[in-house]
Amino acid sequence: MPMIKLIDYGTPDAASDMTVTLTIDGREISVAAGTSIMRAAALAGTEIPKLCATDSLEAFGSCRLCLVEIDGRAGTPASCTTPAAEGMVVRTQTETLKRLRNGVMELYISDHPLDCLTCAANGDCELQDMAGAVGLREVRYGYDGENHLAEAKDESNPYFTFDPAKCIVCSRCVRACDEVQGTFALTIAGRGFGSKVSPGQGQPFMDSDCVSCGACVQACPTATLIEKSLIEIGQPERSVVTTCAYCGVGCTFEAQMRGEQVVRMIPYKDGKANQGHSCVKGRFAWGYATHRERILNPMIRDTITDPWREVAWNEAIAHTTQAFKRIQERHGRLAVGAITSSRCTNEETFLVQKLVRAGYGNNNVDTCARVCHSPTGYGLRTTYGTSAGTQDFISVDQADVIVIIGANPTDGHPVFASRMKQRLRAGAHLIVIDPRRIDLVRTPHVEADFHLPLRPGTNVAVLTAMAHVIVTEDLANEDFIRDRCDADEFHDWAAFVARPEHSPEAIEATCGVPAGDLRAAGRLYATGGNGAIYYGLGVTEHSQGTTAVMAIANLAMVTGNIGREGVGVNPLRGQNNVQGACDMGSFPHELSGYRHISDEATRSMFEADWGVALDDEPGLRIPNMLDAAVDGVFKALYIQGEDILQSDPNTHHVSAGLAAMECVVVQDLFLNETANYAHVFLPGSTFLEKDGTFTNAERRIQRVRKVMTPKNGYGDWEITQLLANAMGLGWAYDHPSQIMDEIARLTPTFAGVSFARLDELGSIQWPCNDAAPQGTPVMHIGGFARGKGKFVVTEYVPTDEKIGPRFPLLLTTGRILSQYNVGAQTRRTANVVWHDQDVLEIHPTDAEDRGVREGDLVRLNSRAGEVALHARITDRVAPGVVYTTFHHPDTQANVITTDYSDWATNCPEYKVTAVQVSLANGPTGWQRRSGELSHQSRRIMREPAE
Amino acid sequence: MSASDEDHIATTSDERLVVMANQIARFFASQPGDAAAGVAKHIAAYWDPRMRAHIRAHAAAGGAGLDPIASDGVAALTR
Amino acid sequence: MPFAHWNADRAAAIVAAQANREGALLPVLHALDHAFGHVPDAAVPIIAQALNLSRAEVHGVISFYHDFKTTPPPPHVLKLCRAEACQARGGEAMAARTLARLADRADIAIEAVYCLGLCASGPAAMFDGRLAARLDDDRLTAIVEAAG
Amino acid sequence: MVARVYVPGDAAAVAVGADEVAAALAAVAARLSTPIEIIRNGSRGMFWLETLVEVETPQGRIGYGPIEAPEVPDLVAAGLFDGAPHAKRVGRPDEIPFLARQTRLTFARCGVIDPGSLDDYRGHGGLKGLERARDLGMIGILDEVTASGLRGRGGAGFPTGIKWRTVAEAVADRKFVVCNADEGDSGTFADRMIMEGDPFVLIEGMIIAGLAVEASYGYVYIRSEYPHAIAALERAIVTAREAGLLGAAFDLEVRAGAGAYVCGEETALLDSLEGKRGVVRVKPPLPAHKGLFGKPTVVNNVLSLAAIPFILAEGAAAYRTFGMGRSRGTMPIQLAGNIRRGGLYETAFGVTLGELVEDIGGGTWSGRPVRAVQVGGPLGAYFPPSLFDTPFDYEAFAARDGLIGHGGVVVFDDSVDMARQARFAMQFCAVESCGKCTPCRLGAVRGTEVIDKIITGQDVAANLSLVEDLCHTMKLGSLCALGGFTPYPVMSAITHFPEDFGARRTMAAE
Repeated sequence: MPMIKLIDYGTPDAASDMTVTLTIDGREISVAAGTSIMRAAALAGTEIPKLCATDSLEAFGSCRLCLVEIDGRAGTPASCTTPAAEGMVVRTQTETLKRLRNGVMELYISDHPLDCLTCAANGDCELQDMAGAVGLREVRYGYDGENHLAEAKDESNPYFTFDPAKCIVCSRCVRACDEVQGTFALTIAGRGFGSKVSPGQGQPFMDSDCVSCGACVQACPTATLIEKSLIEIGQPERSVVTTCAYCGVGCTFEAQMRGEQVVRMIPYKDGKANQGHSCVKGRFAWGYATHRERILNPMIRDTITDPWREVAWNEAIAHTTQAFKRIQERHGRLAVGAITSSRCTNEETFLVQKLVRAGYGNNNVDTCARVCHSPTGYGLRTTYGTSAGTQDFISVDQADVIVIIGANPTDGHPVFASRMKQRLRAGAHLIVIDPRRIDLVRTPHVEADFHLPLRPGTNVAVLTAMAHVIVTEDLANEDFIRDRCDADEFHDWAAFVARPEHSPEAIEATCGVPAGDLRAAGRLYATGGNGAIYYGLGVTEHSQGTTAVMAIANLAMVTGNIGREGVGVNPLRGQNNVQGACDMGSFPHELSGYRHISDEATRSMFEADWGVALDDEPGLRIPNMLDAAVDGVFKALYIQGEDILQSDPNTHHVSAGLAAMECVVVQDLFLNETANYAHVFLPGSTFLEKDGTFTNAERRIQRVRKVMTPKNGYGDWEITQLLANAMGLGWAYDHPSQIMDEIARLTPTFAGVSFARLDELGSIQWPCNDAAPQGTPVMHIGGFARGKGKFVVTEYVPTDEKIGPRFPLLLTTGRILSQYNVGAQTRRTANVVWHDQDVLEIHPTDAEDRGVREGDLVRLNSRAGEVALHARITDRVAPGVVYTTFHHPDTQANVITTDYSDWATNCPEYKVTAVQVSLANGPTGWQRRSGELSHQSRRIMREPAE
Repeated sequence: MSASDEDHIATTSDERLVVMANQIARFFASQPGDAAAGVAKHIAAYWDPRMRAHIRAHAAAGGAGLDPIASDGVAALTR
Repeated sequence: MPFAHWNADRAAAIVAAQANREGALLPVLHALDHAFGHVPDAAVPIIAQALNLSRAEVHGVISFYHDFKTTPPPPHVLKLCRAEACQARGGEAMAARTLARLADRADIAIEAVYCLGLCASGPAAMFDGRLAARLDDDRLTAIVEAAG
Repeated sequence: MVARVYVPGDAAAVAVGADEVAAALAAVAARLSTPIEIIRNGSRGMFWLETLVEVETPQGRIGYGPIEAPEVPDLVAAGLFDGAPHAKRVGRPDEIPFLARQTRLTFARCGVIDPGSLDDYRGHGGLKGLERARDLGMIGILDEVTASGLRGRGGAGFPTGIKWRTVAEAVADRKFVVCNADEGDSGTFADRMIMEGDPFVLIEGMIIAGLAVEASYGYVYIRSEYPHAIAALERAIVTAREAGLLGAAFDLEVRAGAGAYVCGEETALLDSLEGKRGVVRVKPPLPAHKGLFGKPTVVNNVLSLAAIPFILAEGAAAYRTFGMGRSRGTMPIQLAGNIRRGGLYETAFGVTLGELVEDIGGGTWSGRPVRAVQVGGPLGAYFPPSLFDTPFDYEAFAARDGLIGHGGVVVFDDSVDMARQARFAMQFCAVESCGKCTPCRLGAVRGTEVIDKIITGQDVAANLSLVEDLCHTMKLGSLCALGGFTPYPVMSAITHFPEDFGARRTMAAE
């Protein structure tokens, strides 16, 4: 596997249907109108020298290396900024140009260190390449003139260095930060010869607004901004394209390797989800894969108070299998189950549910999507017929009004947020519906038209009020409704939303949002052109999560904002493979492709393929498993790649459930919090160590490619296969591609998917079958998957979790950019420098009432439990609302959350908990005990070496 | 695991099932058509047999706490 | 004109008064400079917040323009025109002598300016905002001395 | 009868004591209980006569100059208020040959009227152009301006009519008219004079431009080194708004620069107006298509816009009668530097450089021989007297590796060291470079260093050749005129004055 080499065309693709034909160095080429001469030349195979141009950024025209001569035109225009024109005759190599380019390079090198041989970028430096390309042989200015060689390095960022002595002031970093990432953390300060790249106000990177997305490093043509890992390890020798294992955006990366060592992860320009962009997690936070705390050997223990004992794989597998068999013999077939992972591949997930259904003989399988997007599946399936978002990410480029509800894209889905910001800067309108003032409400060059800071738990009321405005002000898209939706259901719904009690004026008191804003937001969404709704867990993680999803679906239908580019209903998935885990039949009631287990035809197809009879009854969902465990009837659980103790609500209840089981098997990279209650620990593999596929939030199936040997010995799919075969299932998968073939065979929406096809197309958005051989970027074009779109009446039913004298504040939770989920991975990287603890955001008024000052340790308690954490006083949250993240096990926000859940799916109500805040003098009893338990559970007895 | 110094929720599984059934009932109550049938269909599709057995048993024992529509829905369960 | 001491609240009010203009940054910076005689680093976050710009952008702009200083100016500022028309009338020699003569005057900042538009009446200068042309050493000294 | 006395409020007059003169006049008149009205007019542009005091008499306005405040009591005693004879009496200003020989179209009112009085402006033919423009309508205006042959007076000489038509044809929700009043070239002051002496002509020109392209708003970007001009124009805008000339349909505001020569480049100016670093943009897109805030924008120099009212009032034909070749109309030329009669000289294109310097300007102020003349500001070439036959015309100057730029003519006597001037050109470029493009950002500093080596006699031949290569790189490679034209003064100095570049030293060494 050599290094992948992508052509840099110098300027972005010009989107035009018209073509022009020009001649470059005697060769004729036809290109889209608006294409730069530089890009046209690159398309024709001629590389014009360049330094400030790169095809991820708009042409800038500053380096002056790419000048060309054009017949009939005076001077030497820059090829990057001059569009190709019909009949143009361009020369890229003439004596004048050679002299000119030589002159420019001579100037560059007169202010550049002459340390190529010891420079980390040696061999991968565009300045070096260009000096060669123009044939520079001598710098006649000498090296004693004014220069920048004594400028100090900035090593403040943990992942990259900034060495201004090597800077050629091409502004690529600044432009990348502005155009691609949209943070505007960098500038050129000063002017003329004194111009220099400056983070923030001339500060170190870490003191600036930099979010460490890596776009500047990616854009830098020299060693000025360069990964510390590259400096340490040296230039890579091979590279492999793979998919990030963090969030639901699904960025494609080129893993650049030196031997078995990752040198760096480079965002892949041809990646459809990220288009060459990245965030601090995917780009830099992969060091957990080799973290010293990673567990590489299987371990078992008899009780959870024992230390762990390292064992061989065969012993661990046999031990587990015996325990499960014993438990099923003693407590019945239904006493065991499994949890699939939204972080593992589709193939791995598919195998776990297959193990449960075919091996354990029940349907007790669930996935962590239960606790995040299960309402999305239910709600969108009910209304539209498909349990998935309707658009691809790039669709946002066509959106005119963007509505964000209960999502914080700049933290949760940063790479997509950057794309969204590009569109917002280009003029799209923005409505943010969120209790907290997320960054997108107002961030440089982006400002929401409306921020509706609703009281947590009132999404449905707000969405219905917006629908009321649309229906009562005659803003409904009648043509769309007539052609595409069920008329009776529409009329029932329209009559429902039109009732006076759903008017913004009536709802105002409930949701706390001024009626005028509700009306204006409803009008804007209905009349502002293409309206696209993006939502996250702030919609789903409520007792009315499913109702809210359906309310969103209603809004999109009533305005006709569905079935084309630029519109749609877009769930932003939390983890890398939430969509995939759901698709793969991880839910206890359905097989892959969202087909109910009771459906005879589907079941029999699986039975025939697998050669076993399947239970036709739905199995247990995660909370039900825990309830059943507490009841003493559910005894063994195989958990692949999840940390339910930390991630699931009402930690006390989770721990009680786990503690009640006889055999808890945790398969993970690290001894996580759930493993404190485990009897078997199976070391898992990272995404770098296995083949497979992830499916991102836009239904895009992408390849995960093995770049190194699994340090634990097996990919996760192999471990599941070992367990299955110990159960006597006789599986014989040699490669995950065979698993995908099986999925395709058994799942109509995946019928056209195979590894070969993925390699060929790069990625595929399901459905992919004979009807859509290239996949389906945008769904419901021309008609809904279910036929007619279904309007659903969305009565607002307030949660039973209510504030009162004891718990007068509402806690809502979220995530932060640098950390991921329970932090298992990110906490084991340098990302902790950005967020080393979870803090409680509290409004100044509420803080003052309680005598809380910035940074104080406070006690946060609810009916469910209490934790202590530090306070941050901010008006990002409204009075009466507090907010925290759940990335750190020592603060365990989920000790606080309750076991209230969505009516339809049991998705927990993480986002609304009545709490009280008071000053604390130390950690709570629970925090102390769980800390002790974790400590105890990290004891490992190693076999003496033979 | 003891948590005696903390006042956290301690509901039994049956209590939870009643809460869940009532939540489902409150949704279907607002829908056009037969609410009880909707409840029954939903529970049949998503609850495992043991949970269904428990709620039926609870209903049979007087159905303490069950909303009328939830009760009707449970009664309409065929399995 | 004496400048006010830096005051964040007053600065915020000055910024707010200009913030709704299109492309407000230069007017904002001029207004701050007018009030405080300089635009300190502490002003940057205030401006950035009000105009919805990043701190880096504001810093980049301040550092680009010669007019904006980040530290308080001395009581007097003498801007000597150093451009060609004044050079042609002995401006450079006069500037050199002036710089030498006033070298120990900490209360006067002497800056180069490139053209004050008085090119037929050089050498020219601006002292504390007032123009002077047809200068020679005596006239320049008189102007500076008059200010104390 | 109240005596009307004119004391210029123009910055160049104020800089030589006009305020003090006005105050002294008021004080003396008060002491004598003579009722006078002092009008702070603009300057006539005869700066050697400033402060030029004029008194209205039955014989017309009689001038006295140059006057300093201490002379005032004497002058008054001698009968200044009646236009009585005095050693400083210069007679009717418009009969002074310097003024009498001019063709003042744009500057017709400058120095004559009260720049603060719209009535005075109207009384001297102001607003006739606007009236006719309103009658002609958009297409008519465009045709008229195109037919006049007016070319941009900022330096590039682009036909104004074509630029306007491009903006007029662009489709957008908003369009702008931007006046480039960032007059940074040393040796130029015409923009400043108009803004201080006849601001309404600029306002009228901008309103007409707005009509022609359907723009709703205009900005005048004035360099901060021109506080008087900023104040004068701001006052005039308020007056025009009160009179209903400006308002809902088209309004104007002044924006001050902040010390950046490069903002005189139109795209850098637009970025500066947008509140950004004044960095040069690439073209395309042209400002006419995508200018201020991304909208189609007319960017014109003060003199171009100030020429418009005449063209509209008197017709294109009246304007294009003047001039030569493709350079039509008049050019307000500014005579500056070491010159006896420095000032504003508006004349038809075609006058030769020699006529301007020797005849009109009267040779050097120092009385020494003229050695070099820099035409067109810091980016213009240095011409030796041997090229004094060059006619003032865009093409004629270009043919001799020069440019007329904004019409500034800076005269140097024989004490000038042309190597120092070449070095200054590079240094100025280094000081004022925006820093975007490499040839300018790095080249200007290296150029200064290399010329320093030449001045100190190091490897003169090799370094001269390096300067020549560098100038090639800067000229062809720079993004804008700052870096691109800096080679003009440098190479013209080397070409025309080789003896100042170590040639003597080299010969002495031989």
